[in-house]
Amino acid sequence: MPITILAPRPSRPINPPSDPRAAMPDSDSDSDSDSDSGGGGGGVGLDPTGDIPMFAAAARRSKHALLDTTTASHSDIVTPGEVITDDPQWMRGHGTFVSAATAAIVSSVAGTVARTNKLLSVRPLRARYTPEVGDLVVGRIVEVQAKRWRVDVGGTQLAALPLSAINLPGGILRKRTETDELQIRTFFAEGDLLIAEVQQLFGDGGAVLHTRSLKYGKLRNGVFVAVSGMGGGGGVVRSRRQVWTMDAANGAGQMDVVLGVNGYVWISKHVETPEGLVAENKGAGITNMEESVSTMMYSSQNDRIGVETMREIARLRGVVTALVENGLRVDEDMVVRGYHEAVEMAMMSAEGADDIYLGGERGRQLAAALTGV
Amino acid sequence: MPLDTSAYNLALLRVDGRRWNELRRVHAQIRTQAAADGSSYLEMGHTKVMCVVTGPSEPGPRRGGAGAGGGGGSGGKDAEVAVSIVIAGFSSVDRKRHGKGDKRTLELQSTVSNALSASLHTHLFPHSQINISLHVLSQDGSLLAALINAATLACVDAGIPMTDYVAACTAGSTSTYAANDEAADPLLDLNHQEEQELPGLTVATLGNSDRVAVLVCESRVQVGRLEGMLAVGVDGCKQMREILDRVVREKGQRMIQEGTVERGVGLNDMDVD
Amino acid sequence: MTAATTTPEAAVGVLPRADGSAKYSHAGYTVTASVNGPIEAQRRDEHAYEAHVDVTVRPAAGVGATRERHLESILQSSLSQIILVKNFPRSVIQIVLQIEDSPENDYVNTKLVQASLNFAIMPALIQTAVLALLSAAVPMRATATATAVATVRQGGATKTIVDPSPREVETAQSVHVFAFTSHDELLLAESEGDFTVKEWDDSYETAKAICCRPEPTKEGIAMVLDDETTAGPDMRHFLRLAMETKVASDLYWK
Amino acid sequence: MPREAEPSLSERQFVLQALQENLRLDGRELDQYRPLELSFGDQYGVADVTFGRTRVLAKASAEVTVPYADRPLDGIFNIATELSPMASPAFEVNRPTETEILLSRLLEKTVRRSGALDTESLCLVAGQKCWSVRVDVHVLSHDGNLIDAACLAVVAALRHFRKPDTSIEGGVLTVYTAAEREAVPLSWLHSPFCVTWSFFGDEGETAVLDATRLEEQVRVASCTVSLNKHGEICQIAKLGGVPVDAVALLQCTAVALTKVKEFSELVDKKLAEDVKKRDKGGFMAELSAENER
Amino acid sequence: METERLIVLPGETIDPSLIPSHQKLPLRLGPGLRHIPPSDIVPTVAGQLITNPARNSMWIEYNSQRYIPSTSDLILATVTRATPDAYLCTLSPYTPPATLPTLSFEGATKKTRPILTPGALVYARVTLANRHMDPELECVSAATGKAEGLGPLAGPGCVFDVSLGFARRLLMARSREEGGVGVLEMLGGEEGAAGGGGLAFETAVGRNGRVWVGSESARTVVVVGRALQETDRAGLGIEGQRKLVKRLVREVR
Repeated sequence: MPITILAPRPSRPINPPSDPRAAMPDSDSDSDSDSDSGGGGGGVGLDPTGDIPMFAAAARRSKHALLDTTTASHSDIVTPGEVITDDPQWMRGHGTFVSAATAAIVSSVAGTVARTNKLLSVRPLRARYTPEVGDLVVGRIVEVQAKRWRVDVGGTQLAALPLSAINLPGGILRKRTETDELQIRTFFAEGDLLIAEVQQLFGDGGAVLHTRSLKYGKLRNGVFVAVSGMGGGGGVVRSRRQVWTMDAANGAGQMDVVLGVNGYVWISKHVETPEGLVAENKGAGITNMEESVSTMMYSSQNDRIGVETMREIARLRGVVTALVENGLRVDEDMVVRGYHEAVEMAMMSAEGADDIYLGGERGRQLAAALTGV
Repeated sequence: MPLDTSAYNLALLRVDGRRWNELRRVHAQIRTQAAADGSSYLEMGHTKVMCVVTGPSEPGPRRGGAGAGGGGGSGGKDAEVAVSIVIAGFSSVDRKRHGKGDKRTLELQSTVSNALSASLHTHLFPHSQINISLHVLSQDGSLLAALINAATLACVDAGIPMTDYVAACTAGSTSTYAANDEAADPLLDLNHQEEQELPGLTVATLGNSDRVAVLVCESRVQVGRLEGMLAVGVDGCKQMREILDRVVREKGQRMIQEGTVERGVGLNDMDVD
Repeated sequence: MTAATTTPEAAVGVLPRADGSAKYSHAGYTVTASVNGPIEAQRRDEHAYEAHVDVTVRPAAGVGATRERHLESILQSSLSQIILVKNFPRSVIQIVLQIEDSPENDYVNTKLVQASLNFAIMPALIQTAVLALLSAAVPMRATATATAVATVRQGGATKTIVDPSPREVETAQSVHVFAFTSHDELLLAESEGDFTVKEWDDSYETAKAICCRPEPTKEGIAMVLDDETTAGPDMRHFLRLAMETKVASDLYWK
Repeated sequence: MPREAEPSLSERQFVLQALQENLRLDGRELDQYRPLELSFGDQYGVADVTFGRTRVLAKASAEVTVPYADRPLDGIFNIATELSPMASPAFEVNRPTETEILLSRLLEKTVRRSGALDTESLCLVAGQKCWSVRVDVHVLSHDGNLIDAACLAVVAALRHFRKPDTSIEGGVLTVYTAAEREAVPLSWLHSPFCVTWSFFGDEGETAVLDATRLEEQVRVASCTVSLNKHGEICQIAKLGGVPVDAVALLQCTAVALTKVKEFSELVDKKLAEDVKKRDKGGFMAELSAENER
Repeated sequence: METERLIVLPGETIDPSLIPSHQKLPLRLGPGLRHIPPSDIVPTVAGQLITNPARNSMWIEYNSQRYIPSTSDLILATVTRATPDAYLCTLSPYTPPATLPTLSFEGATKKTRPILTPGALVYARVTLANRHMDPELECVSAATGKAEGLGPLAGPGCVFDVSLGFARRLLMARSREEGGVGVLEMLGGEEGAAGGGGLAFETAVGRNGRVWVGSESARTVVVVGRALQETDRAGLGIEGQRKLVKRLVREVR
């Protein structure tokens, strides 16, 4: 079957438009965002003499693109390969590298520029979690080794939790014994969830965790949600408080919320913590607390959870996912407000309090209600 | 079904009405899969490719190097770039089934993996793996180029640091090798018909430079015509880089407007001492 | 076929990157072998007390199939007997036998693509493997020599043919492959076809005469035997000669 | 599978440092091949190629089979490349490595898809009988640059190969043995050869030919160009790796063409020598004269 | 030397008259021989039988490629991995790793110990070689606590693979007289005097068939390495080596 050649049409480059600036969403910036369009001309030995506008030659990269332009444009996105500056006074931080040829600082990710004194870094629009010392994280045990656990915290490497970095049953100050090593699985086994703090970092970026505080340890009585973490772009952000207890609506008691900096979220029924117990019966002394630690700490058994509590936990979970789906921050303020909003939305719906669905359109409604305020 | 190339000389238009140096319509999106670390969807004409990136992350307890086409893999010092390509049976007219062990697919995997590992900063992620899954939904020429472009976009979306975009496209020449036609014009971005009938090559360059990461020619062609084809191809890659870059920027701007991402700072926003 | 009576030829250490290698040609067969080891065994081949002997037989054309796997398993168990496997627990000694040439049947066009190895190639495989093992200096209990014998019934009489050609193998009633260690122990006896115990005994004696000819120093005995069975080469002498050349060139500096 | 041994840091650094001074460990020039040997076996269609310590054996064979249903007028032509542990203990039987797949694809594109062998000439009875020609590539020793060596071996083996003569009378196909009629060479259209460049340095600025295994382990990119002596490119493969300047790649192609012409001459010369060797006593001349009659 | 070499193959019987029978010293068996109780001594490899009646020892002289660790051998190892208390090293390709404790270096304590990255080269001594266990190494003499030339090999240089027999000859105290290798001497020798190359370099020879050649000049390293490998592969005698050195040295200039 012969192919018919279509009748010639007026020549119009279909894509890209001849002037890339026109296509930019904010054309108020004069040169930075399209500063690297085109570039090196027509390649090797080719002389583009056609009648087609060669947009490649339209713009030449300005070496001082960012520095020369107005400040407004700097809040824009930089993308991989884009020169941020070739001024030697700056130091390169995360998300950048120094070009070998020109010694300029070049972005290696797509994101926004951040600076701390003379350090320039690029916050990626999105990336995996990069641990920092002191971060509160929620993790899942992936592997049990002789003297440590390997924990998935959503980073680029598994984090390590040494046996020596957990509270052992029978008292905080107890020394680790060989029996503990043999019984390592009785503390945490594969699949267990835990809340921990990043204690130190290895040179290659690997993290070491610890749970040596009564605030930390195994998680139970709740539900796990993974959203994107501190790597960038939405999700959980570092804030003043990552863990709080809040009242659930509809008489469901209280709920604990843990927003791991790594983007792993834990929502559970509130249980009196050992600290609380201690506070209540101060007189009973340390022995009592030790006992409670031993019995509670590494149990994998859920307590009885009422249906209404379960429903409210599920609602809160829906709020978190709706926030993420609509590109909103996940922090205490947003979650609490979102939860109240969701409760009200449920009240107005036909099914009343039982309506916990927050996906799709309802999620968008919720997001609109939150951002509208 | 021979392609009637004689008509080209009359109207200087190709079968689909393009000029010699025009790309087909390119449509691309990033962040198409919420659950993935990075994802993209890319159309180059009727070639449609979907990509999902997972990682960099540490492969679970000792499963060994399951990834095909290991890129860096020097004992875990650098992240390994593992690429898997699934070519859907319905993606082309002949409905050929491509098994797992198909050598052409394995070669494509290894090419995409090696092309990206040269730009990705794998040294930042020891002991980890970057998994790139590519799904070919529809084929109409320039498949390798589409795969590379989609993988680049998904890696940008995943926030994996890289030296620059790896952008790819194809270039060809207007007459077959047998016709020793000195006046043969180079062509940019071949569709399936052109790819079948005319000599062509796939080029991928690093960013805006003239540095070629991938150069694949699978047809017989006079050596003299290589230069012209390569020049057009390299130029096409630069256009392609702009298109990819625009996709990323648009997405980023939207995220800033929505408040998901903090705005960046300018270097002279604050006085530097 | 005149090829059957040619003297065997061997070159040792032909592959520069292998631990040991040998190229051997005899009776129209040419085989190259490489030996690597002892090296680390994979989990599935690992044996706690001895080395695993891994044999791969690769036909000149086409891919190996069940026949090759069968030959491999015979070779593996035979060679494990003469290699001091207990010296290298948890390791593997890897032997690859690449067939380069096998005698063509001049009268019938053979189907070449499916390799379907000839049974008569066994002696060449064993001999090459032993030479390659010696060249790799893998510690061994003894060396081994091998030969193939075919019995042909013509009229009433039975004839034994040493190193039969493919044509002879086709027409023979039975084909036997024997391998002996340098201590005159029977290492391997494989037979195909139908044969009587007497025929087997005859073949055995013929093969033994070829493989286990005593040292020429003890002339008296050798002469007596020579009268009867002059057919076939003196395999043991040949093996020694090949290795003497190798050792001499290795130790040229001594 | 035992892992391939990695070169030590000191070797790595030294190879790179020496290359910056245009020095190679074996004293060669950057664009110089190792001593190259090509020999043919006693049988037709066996070629043995050595590049220094790399050695590849290719064996061509043919049989009569049924053509593929979708190509009734074409014969069948296959190149089999299976790397055995003989080449390196890191290769395992039945588990193809990346090296093996890329080698196989390159030979396929260079020799088969470039139409070096006229597959139509292999057809005997359309849709019913055809020759199936097969080349088995055996890597006996692997010290780098398998691709160029294997390609040379395959082309040499196929050009040396003779398939049995046939005749068709009244729809009956007769295949003659060598004793009856002299075997005939394949219908060969052009001889493509691979030339592989290895690149070193941060920007791949140093280009080297015929890399040894150590050099291959250290290189940052490679590019295989397949050409024939008429200056036709059959295939180019730079499958990723560090980006290399486009102009440098063009230069590489130009140099490759001169190497390909050398290969071409070498094969022609060796084939001529082989014919002479076989033609002792004029026996062949006699036979061929008979055939012509 | 001997008029005729006595070449043995595995499993052959050794003429009892050849076995040295010293009155006091116990009989010492070297490589390539095994003792089958009560009194048989049998070769296990093909090679030349050497006896030394003065020391009451005998062994088989042979050449091979695959290194099998043996206690107190000096070897050149590549670090592949670091564990908290040891480095894992390879002695030859595809073999199980040897362990080099991090404290087995001169002056190493828990606080101060050399940091070796994967790929680093060390010159070490085998302290444990046992068929059932992975070999162990040290870079310090247990007796003196000194490195005695062992330790990480830093500085510009390269490793060259040679056959095990050649490495052994290089390590002989009088390698030129006993082992028949004079290339290193010739290359390093005074220029002009008897074909000396006048090159400045250092070497570390490992029994595992690896020789490290270090020099500030890459050219020198290449020449020395090529001289070693060509001598080994072509089996050159002293005269051949002299010619080779002359040729290589001329190429350098």
